[in-house]
Amino acid sequence: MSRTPLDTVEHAAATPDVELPWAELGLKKDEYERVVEILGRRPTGAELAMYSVMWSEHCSYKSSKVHLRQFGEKAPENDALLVGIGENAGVVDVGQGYAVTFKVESHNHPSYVEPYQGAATGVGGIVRDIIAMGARPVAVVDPLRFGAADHPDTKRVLPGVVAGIGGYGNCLGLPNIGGEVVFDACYQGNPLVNAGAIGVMRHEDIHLAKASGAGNKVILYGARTGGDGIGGASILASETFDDAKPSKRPAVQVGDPFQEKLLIECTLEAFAEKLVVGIQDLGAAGLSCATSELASNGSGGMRVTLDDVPLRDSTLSPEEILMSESQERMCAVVEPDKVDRFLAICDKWDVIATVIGEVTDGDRLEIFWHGEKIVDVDPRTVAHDGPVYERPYARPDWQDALQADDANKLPRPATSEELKDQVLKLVASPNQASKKWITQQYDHFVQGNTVLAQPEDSGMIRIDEESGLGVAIATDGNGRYAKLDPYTGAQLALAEAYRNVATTGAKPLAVSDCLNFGSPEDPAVMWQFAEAVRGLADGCKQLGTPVTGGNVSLYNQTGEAAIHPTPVVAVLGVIDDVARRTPVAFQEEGQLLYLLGDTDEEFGGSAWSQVIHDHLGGLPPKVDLERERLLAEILISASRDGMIDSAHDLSDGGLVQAVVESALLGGVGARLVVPDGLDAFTLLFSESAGRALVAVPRSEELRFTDMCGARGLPATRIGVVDGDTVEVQGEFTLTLEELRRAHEETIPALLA
Amino acid sequence: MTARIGVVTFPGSLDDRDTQRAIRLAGAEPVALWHKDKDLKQVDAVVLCGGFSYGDYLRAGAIARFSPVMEPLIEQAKAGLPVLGICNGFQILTEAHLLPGAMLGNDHLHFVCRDQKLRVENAATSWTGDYSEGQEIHIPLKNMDGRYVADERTLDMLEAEGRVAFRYLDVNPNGSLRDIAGITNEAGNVVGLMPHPEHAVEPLIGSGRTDGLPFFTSILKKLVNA
Amino acid sequence: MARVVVDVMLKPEILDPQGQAVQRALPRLGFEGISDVRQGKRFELEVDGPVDEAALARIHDLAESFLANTVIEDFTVRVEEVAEAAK
Amino acid sequence: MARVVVDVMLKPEILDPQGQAVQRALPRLGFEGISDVRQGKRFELEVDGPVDEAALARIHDLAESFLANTVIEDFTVRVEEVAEAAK
Ligand SMILES: Nc1ncnc2c1ncn2[C@@H]1O[C@H](COP(=O)(O)OP(=O)(O)O)[C@@H](O)[C@H]1O
Ligand SMILES: [Mg+2]
Repeated sequence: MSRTPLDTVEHAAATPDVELPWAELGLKKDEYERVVEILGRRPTGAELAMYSVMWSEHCSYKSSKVHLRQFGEKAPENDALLVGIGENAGVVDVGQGYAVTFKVESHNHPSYVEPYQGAATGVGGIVRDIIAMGARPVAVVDPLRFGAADHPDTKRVLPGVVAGIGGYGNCLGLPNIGGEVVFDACYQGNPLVNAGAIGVMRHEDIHLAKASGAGNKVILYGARTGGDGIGGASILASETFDDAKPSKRPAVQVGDPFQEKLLIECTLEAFAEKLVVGIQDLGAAGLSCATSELASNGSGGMRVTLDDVPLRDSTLSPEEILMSESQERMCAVVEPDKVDRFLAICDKWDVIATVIGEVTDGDRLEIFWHGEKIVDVDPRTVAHDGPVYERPYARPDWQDALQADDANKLPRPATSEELKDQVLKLVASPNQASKKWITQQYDHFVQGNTVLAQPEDSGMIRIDEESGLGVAIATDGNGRYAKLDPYTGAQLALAEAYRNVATTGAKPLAVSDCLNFGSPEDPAVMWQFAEAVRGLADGCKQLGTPVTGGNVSLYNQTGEAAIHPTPVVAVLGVIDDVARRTPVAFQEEGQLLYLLGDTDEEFGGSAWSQVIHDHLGGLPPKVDLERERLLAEILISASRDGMIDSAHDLSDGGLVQAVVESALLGGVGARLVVPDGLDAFTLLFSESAGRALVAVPRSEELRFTDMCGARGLPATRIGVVDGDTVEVQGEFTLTLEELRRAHEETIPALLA
Repeated sequence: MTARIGVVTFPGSLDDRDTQRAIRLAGAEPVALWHKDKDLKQVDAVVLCGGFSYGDYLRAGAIARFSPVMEPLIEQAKAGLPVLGICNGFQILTEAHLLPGAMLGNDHLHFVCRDQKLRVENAATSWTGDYSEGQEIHIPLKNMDGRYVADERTLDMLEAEGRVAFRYLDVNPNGSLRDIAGITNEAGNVVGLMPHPEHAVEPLIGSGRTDGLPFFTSILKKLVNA
Repeated sequence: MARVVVDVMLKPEILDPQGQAVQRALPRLGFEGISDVRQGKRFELEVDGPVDEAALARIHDLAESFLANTVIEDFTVRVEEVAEAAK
Repeated sequence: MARVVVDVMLKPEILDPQGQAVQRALPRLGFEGISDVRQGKRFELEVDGPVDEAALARIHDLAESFLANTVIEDFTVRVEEVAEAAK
């Protein structure tokens, strides 16, 4: 191949006038000039490759950073937080010497292009973040959003995404214990594929992404490096440095879950033998990210010989190797006398491992190719000193009109017959229907520690067999609420996930999030983003649950049309003994149904307004976080003291949705009586926050109502678990069979 | 004295730790076996556990079947060593021709995870003594390639010899011929099934039932009383 | 270096749900006149050295013992030819 | 009735974990001298009526839009010939 001379550091210094294709690589002119200023010369092609990927929106958070700071600034005092924002994932103390790490990430766009592989590699990426903290991954969750359920493209995207998440997670041996599936036309063309993972470790096993100790070796292990996801670098290779056309570079990354399973096992074995000083997974921006982050977080510099990187495609240029996003790779820093042992462990697991560099005394990251220096940078400038934008934001001019279009004024059912009809429509609507067709494609049982999984309010995993210590996780988000009011919408997402965790009996501890929005260049979107972050940060402060990490996904829009602002919130909780967990299903006839919390007429953004009127307007339900906290305390105490046998949080779809789900799961019905001061319609469909439905054994009724009374939580007796129908006295009766058909046939009919 | 039961870990095995736990809960001693060792460590019985050995690439179980550990295992299984293959383990046993037939992709082309109802058809194998014939149990099922197939002659033979050990009830979750969920070899020492008894050994966890525990107590009794 | 192709197909008597799923989808896609679809596997092996009788015989053994499960699958082995109607 | 075969292979630049797993297993089985293995899909379509240009063109469309995922896969369409070295 005919190649112009290698663009070495020396060559770059000597040829200041050479123009590099910075614009094609996504850099702005001022960003490029900043690189030149930092280096005191023009960058080499390889340096430009690194800066351009590391300074991209995805890696540098340049549009979101100024807002995300609030998560730190407003972080509540919390002794449980062991590692906060900034690392691969946050780490929380859950007691008995255990620590838990968890995080949610997006893989939205790749999943639209190639649903199976996009979703699969999304799972792969988040799991590597968890391993990189030193933890054994123990579960995954998958909050998903798709276009309209009956749109033909949804039939392409959804089955592929679900098969990809299952295909990867199942093969890794990670139980899938929760998530969401939401349909809305606003996600057509921009499906949201968020994936979360949880890992468990002992406190002393926490590992961080940093390279220290001059002389320590940098080991790249896992898959060979191919040309995956390096569109930009290929431009660099072809137009500037290479006369020959570059070979084709895949736009899509293909995952190999088997390889990742081996990575998990060999990494954990290396941790167990204390062989690892620092570790970093290779995700977006591949080696550029891993080397610059490891080096900048440590004490010294780093020298890397790129020729030693095992390749899948021998035609790759050094720029491409640096930018490649090939999956299933990790980078470890290991003391010289432990390298042999580390390599032996990799060999045991048939994992390719290669020393590609070492930690140096200096503070430079130097990268060599064919014996010549092609990168010589201060790694902090690559990893941490990316541009920061104060993007303009403004409340959109349509917001007032949207909020004025009050959903509480929509026509309500006039007769009992109509009410009954609307109940059936609601529970059969794609968003409220059973997601079993989807979730049964996921392994819930593997690892033998699953206490709760779909369709419970939160997933729950036992982490200690002796004591029964466990953790719970729930993810929630409601783009419709957030569209009506992003500040409140974000808090409602937080409140719902928090409530879901507490409903199962676990104490909420910490938060991760995935913030899915449209283009930050649109001031209206930027306002939604700023409001949502402010809402979430304020909410977390008030609830005492710090944000430990998360992910921002911007540019989810087609042309002018952005998705609904969709902050997805994951709340992690802890439970001392999983034997005390509270399930959703009704357990026993005769138990009393109590509605906890206050029910107001709140229909803005509700499922009812969507299903019956195809309407979105007004204000979302009010948030009262003190009430949420009180409700959570009651739910946790009641579970610990055996006062309730089942519980279900109330959210979209309102009370009727919760009753139907609990009844269908338990195989036993309910008789409801509309309490004084409420009408049947509001009781059944309102989406007031801060509420839950609980089933109380008669023997516990007094104790339970006394507790609620003493602590000031409204508890209204609304009926009894009974029979094989759901009956609302004086209104209608629906058999469980009718309800089951309505609830369970929708999704298979649309997608199978 | 208790029995020592080996659990083989192949690359991609997932349920090795769970299976060891089930063995422990039954009162036996689990022994970890490594696929690269041609050594069964003189265990009294072996479980080939679930998972995706070698990613289930090529065919489920096809690559694992050639692992070094399989050499002594095949030899000793033919000589009477009790071997239980669960899910991927069952697939490996058919690929190794220790059990007849083959496993193919589920007829609906999806992974399926459910709490599955089964009937115990043969309570006389090394692994089913603690069940009674005809007993109905619930065991979690989770797989992509669970469709049992064999030619008619083989199926007739299995039926005639009472070698269909477990049959799916209510729902055939994968298109298995004659609703077969598990089979045994002629001698009754080698048993394979798709559902996962090791995930039904503790109340609260997994399916929340303990219908799978008798697999492990059966073999323990058999070995200790032998 | 030469390429040997091993094609592996399910035996005719074995149900092929993947092939069926494809076939069932055809009318929806506006394709008529295809009476059966079967889906199998194709392996492309890059062989070092000449592909003589002996090499083919060895690959035949490989296919029989490994690439195909002859309980359910048939296979063929052939040296790669230029496709008739390439893309 | 004639048979048309559509071969679908991952594009060369796309990772093929299955093929790799097969290749890595070969030495253990005692097979040397195979430097690369790729695994793809083979579809056998039984076509009613003559397989003329038009029919092939339609099958080409079918392959492009349905049988292959052209984001990651290439395909070829050909009328079935007798294999060179049949089983
Ligand atoms: N994509 C998914 N993956 C895993 N679990 C899911 C998914 N979608 C929904 N679920 C589960 O289904 C159940 C019902 O979901 P949802 O109605 O969103 O719950 P809630 O309204 O309580 O947040 C929950 O247990 C949830 O975790
Ligand atoms: Mg809920």
